[in-house]
Amino acid sequence: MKLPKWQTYIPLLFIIFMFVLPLFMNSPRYLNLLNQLLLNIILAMGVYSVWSVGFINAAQPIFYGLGSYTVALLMMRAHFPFWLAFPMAGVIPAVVALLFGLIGLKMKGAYFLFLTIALDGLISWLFISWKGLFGGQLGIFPVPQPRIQAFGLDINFATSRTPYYYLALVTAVITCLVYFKMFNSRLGRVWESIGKTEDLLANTGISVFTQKQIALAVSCFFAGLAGAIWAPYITIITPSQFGLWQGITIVLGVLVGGIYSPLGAIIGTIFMAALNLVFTYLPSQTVQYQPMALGFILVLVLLFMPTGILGLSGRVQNRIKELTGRKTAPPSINKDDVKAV
Amino acid sequence: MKKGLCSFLILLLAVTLLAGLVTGCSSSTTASKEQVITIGVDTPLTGGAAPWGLSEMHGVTLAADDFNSAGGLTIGDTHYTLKVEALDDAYDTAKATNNINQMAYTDGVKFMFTFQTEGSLALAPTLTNMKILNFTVVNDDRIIAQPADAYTYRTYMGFSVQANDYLAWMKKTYPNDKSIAVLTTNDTNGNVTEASTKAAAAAAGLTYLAPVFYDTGTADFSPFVTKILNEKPDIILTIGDPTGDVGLIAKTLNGMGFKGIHATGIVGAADLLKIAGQAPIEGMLTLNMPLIPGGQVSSAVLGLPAREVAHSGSAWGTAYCCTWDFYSEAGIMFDAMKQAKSVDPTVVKAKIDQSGAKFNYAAINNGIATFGSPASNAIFGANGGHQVTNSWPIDIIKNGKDTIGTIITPK
Amino acid sequence: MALLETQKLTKTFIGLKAVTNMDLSVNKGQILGLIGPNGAGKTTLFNLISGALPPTSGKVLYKGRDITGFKPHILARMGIVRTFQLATVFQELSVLDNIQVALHYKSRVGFLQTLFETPAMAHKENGIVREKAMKLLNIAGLTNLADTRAGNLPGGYQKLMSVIIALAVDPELLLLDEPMSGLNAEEIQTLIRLVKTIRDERGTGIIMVEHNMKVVMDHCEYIVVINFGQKIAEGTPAQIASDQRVIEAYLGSE
Amino acid sequence: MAQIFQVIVNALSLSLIYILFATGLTLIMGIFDVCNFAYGEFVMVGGIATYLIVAKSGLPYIVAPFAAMIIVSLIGIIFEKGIFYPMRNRGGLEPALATFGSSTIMQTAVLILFGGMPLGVPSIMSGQFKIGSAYFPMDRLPIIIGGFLMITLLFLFVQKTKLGLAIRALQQDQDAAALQGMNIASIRVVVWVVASCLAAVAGVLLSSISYVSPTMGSGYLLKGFAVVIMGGLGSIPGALVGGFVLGFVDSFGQTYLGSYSYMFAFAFIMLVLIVRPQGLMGKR
Repeated sequence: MKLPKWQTYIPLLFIIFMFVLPLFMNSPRYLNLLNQLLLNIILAMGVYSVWSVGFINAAQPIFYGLGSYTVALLMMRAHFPFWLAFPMAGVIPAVVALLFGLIGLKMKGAYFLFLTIALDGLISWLFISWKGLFGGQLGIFPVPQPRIQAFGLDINFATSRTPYYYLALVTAVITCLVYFKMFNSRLGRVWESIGKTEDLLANTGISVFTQKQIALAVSCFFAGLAGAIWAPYITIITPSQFGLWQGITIVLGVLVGGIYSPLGAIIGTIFMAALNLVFTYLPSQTVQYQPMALGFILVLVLLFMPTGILGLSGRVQNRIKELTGRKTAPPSINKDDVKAV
Repeated sequence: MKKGLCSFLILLLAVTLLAGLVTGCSSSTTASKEQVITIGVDTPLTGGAAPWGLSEMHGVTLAADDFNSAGGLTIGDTHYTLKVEALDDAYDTAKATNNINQMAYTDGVKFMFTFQTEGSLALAPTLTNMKILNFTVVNDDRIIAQPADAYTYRTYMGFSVQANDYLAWMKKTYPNDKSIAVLTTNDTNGNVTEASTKAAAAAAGLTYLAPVFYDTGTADFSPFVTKILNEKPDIILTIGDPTGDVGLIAKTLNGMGFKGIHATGIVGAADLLKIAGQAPIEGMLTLNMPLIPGGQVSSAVLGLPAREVAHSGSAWGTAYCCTWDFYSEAGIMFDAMKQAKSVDPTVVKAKIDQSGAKFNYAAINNGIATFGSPASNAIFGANGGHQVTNSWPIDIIKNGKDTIGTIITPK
Repeated sequence: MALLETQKLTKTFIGLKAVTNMDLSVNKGQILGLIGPNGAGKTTLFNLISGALPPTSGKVLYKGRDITGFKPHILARMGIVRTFQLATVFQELSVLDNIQVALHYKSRVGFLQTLFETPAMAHKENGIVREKAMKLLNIAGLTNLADTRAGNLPGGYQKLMSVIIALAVDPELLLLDEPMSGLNAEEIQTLIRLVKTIRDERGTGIIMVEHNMKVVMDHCEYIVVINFGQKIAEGTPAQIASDQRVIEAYLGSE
Repeated sequence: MAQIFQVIVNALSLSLIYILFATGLTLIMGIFDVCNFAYGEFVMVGGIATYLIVAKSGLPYIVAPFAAMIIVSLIGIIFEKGIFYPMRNRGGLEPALATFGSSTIMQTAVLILFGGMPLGVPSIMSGQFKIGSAYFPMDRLPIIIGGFLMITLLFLFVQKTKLGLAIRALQQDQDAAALQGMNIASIRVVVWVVASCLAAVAGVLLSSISYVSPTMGSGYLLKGFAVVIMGGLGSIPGALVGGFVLGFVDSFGQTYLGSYSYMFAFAFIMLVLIVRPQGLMGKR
């Protein structure tokens, strides 16, 4: 599909838009919402990439938590500067993911899902029981906040939410660049084929297992980085923040956006954040019905909009074209081509 | 695919602008003779902790209604009334921080009630900076260990404050029972309870046996009860456990032949009766306020269940466990406003911090609440002023009904 | 030396012997036909050779090297490639992308390279791969359909593509699992031409499981007949055609 | 020594609870290859029915299972016709997520209608008897009898009836079954009704020893999955064996290792899966 040239600049414009956003939406409340949105986008991209190789990782929040604990402990116990602890917070979840993958990725989808649930329990149990290191149920408080003093700059993360926003934005942009580059490459084609035609893929010399390992490890690496931003941001981390169902809302976002493209993951996550924002403006009497509304959205999207918002917008465009007489034909074989063989 | 993105971005921009518009409108209030003060409540209205959150929302709302119908507050020629705005956090850290931020920054709330542990802890410094008075019910004692000028107060007597009196009373009332063991959830709540009981047992001269923790969501308590009975305790404490768990524990203890004392927290005998039946709960100790006429229960809380149903409409038509408790706690804040004759959080805070100040604790006739009592100072030292101590009952269940054993009033 | 040799290859599923003491050998440039009634163990044998199943006992030798129990992707890298009865192509991808995915291993682009290659490098590399893929499509005469979604192609074309996909891996030994099933006469001719071209140009050894007796008799140089997991006959098409045991196995002994 | 005896008695009744929960789950997971995250809510609806009939209306206990079976079966049929059948060609993950959404809807609906406080249901039997130094609570007796009865009935149904044969054929291969001229759509409904009845009875029995609340089923769901996966997807003997293994591991773990000992159980299941990826009684 050829696009007009100006449309290829939309992502760039969007990134610039996000960079200047704090200039006119600088209330801590909105920065807080945007920050959480960016962290969720990082997690959603990970969920999408693991999904693309055929699995649901229900333990995504626990890898996020692992990143949080890593950064907090490295800063508080080993006195690492934040900027050294930050990448480590990605590496450790990735290593745990690789070890877990040795068992889990050899299983079928449902078993993998179950094993990630078990892994989630296992690591939370570690957080809760190893009180000396992880602080048990009370967690770690207060997590020190980073401060940059260089080149005449003094950026104190403790006094403003804006530096966190930019840190999260840069991390999210890097994450998205990595994934978009990945999924637009030939390797991306390979990933999309995993889970559907695995035997055939193996038969062309590709180690499907290695590719799955990479997908899982990379998603957990970025989840860890997101966690590393969350820990000093919220200043208190406890095991209960990284429960199973936090992951479900991420999966829900990916689904609503459209599970057949990484862009859908981003759009769905933004949609969910917008929905939550709308919910806060509704009267408190409706609050009980909100989980129900989410449940209905989930079921209806799965039943009637399997391609999510992204697919819907395509369908709407097709419909408009039909109405205006410019019909777009579904992809089909050209009879003449077939005869020519 | 990219076209989808394009139209989506336009939509997003529209939503952003709309959100800005809405907030812009809501912040424009004009000074007049009639002023409405917004009381913000961040609490779990959905999910597993919803029974408590709904109780809190109803309790605070009904207390505000009573404040208004009692004439509100008139300062100079301005008449102030209260309005409650409740937000749901589903007991999730991210949602709680969002809600508290929204109330503080966008809605300009100056008086707040918070529930969620991590959110309350993380935002306590912000609330102090913004001079927003916050009453919280977080069970985690680190909420008290804030700087002395912190604007966050705990209006819930964590078991840390009650334990000494509770255990001392048991020791006095049941002199033959000498050992105590805790059976509680393995979460923040349970761990805090366990630590408090251990200290109080030493003070009361009871033998403290190894505690048993269970996972939240347990439905078969036999293994845990087997474990705790193996230590042969005279008293088993299940304080802080959810109502359903206490009922099942009572049933299981009875089934395994436990003859000692089963003491628990704010749990109604009526609820226990439905779950466990009469025999297992006979003689249990609770900290509940029996909502039956007579005794020392104030008439203010007796009518709460009916009012709650009327207030919430049919969809909410259930009286939850501890509305009376939240009602009384909210009453402390509103009484402080009345006593300070001000709706300025700094002035109200000064009143609360004033040594020897006593506030009305609505649930009990002539009940009082105070901050920085000798009891809370003994536990929290210099920060004791951020912990409330109020009148509270110890009940004994007789014939399936709560009967007040004693009322403990802070000194 | 034989290209591939199996020695006393045996596979037992809980109590059931699927393949018993199978000795088989195929040479470079030879087309070996593998025939037998349904459930005779042909596909199991294929799975054993291509690494999809580990054998219970016995050995597989490839160019004299013991490759028993190797994983399919390792075998594919060594030059042993198979096609499948079902799920023959990447349904969701275009015809061209199908071949490009198949060329992926040969082009050796890993995750980190994908991340760090510049757009220019990617463009150049993509160009090379694309060219290779088009060349392969040309062999099968599928160039016109390069941009069609593979799942939309008729069955015959998908079968053709699956052979091309296998070809993209540069096989020295090609295992074809019922390649002719579901094809019409014309398509069969095309596919046979393709297979013979591969054999003649590259000297690839080919093992073909096939039910179409005419194809097997006309085009295979050597035929092995199995039944109940055991080899019951082997030889040239002429020898097999007159073998009493084969006729019994197919028609049943009365 | 006395304690070990008590632990074994505890383990027996715990195992039966797990087994009751897992049999219906394994039936659905084995045939449709889909995790039904709303199964816990099926059980919960069974509990709600018991509450309404026994605690609210004061009708005899025997009415409860039958009413519960009818109500839960209706819900099961709605699930089949509304979610699983339309999504039958969409892999396992998407229907699983749809059941997750439905579970949220059902939980919220019950929370709104009945509130979040535990709803008490009287026990079918009460009291206890002493075996040596161990106590056996009588309220567990119906669980054990009911559990064994349900499993026997299910086993007979699947093994001895024509419909059971059809279900087994469906479990082996849906396409082949369709080729044999079976009416797949109606057999699928039968499977749902059977699984729903199992859930309903589990709900009745569970609520009699515990209490009814919106989340009463979801607490057991993970354990149910654990039993199903350990036993082997779709295997009824597997659910039996898996339930006993998990019940004993849990009971001993909780008594001797304390809370979160279910992690010990999970580690055990991981080991089982490494050795036998198809589960204890599953077929490859």
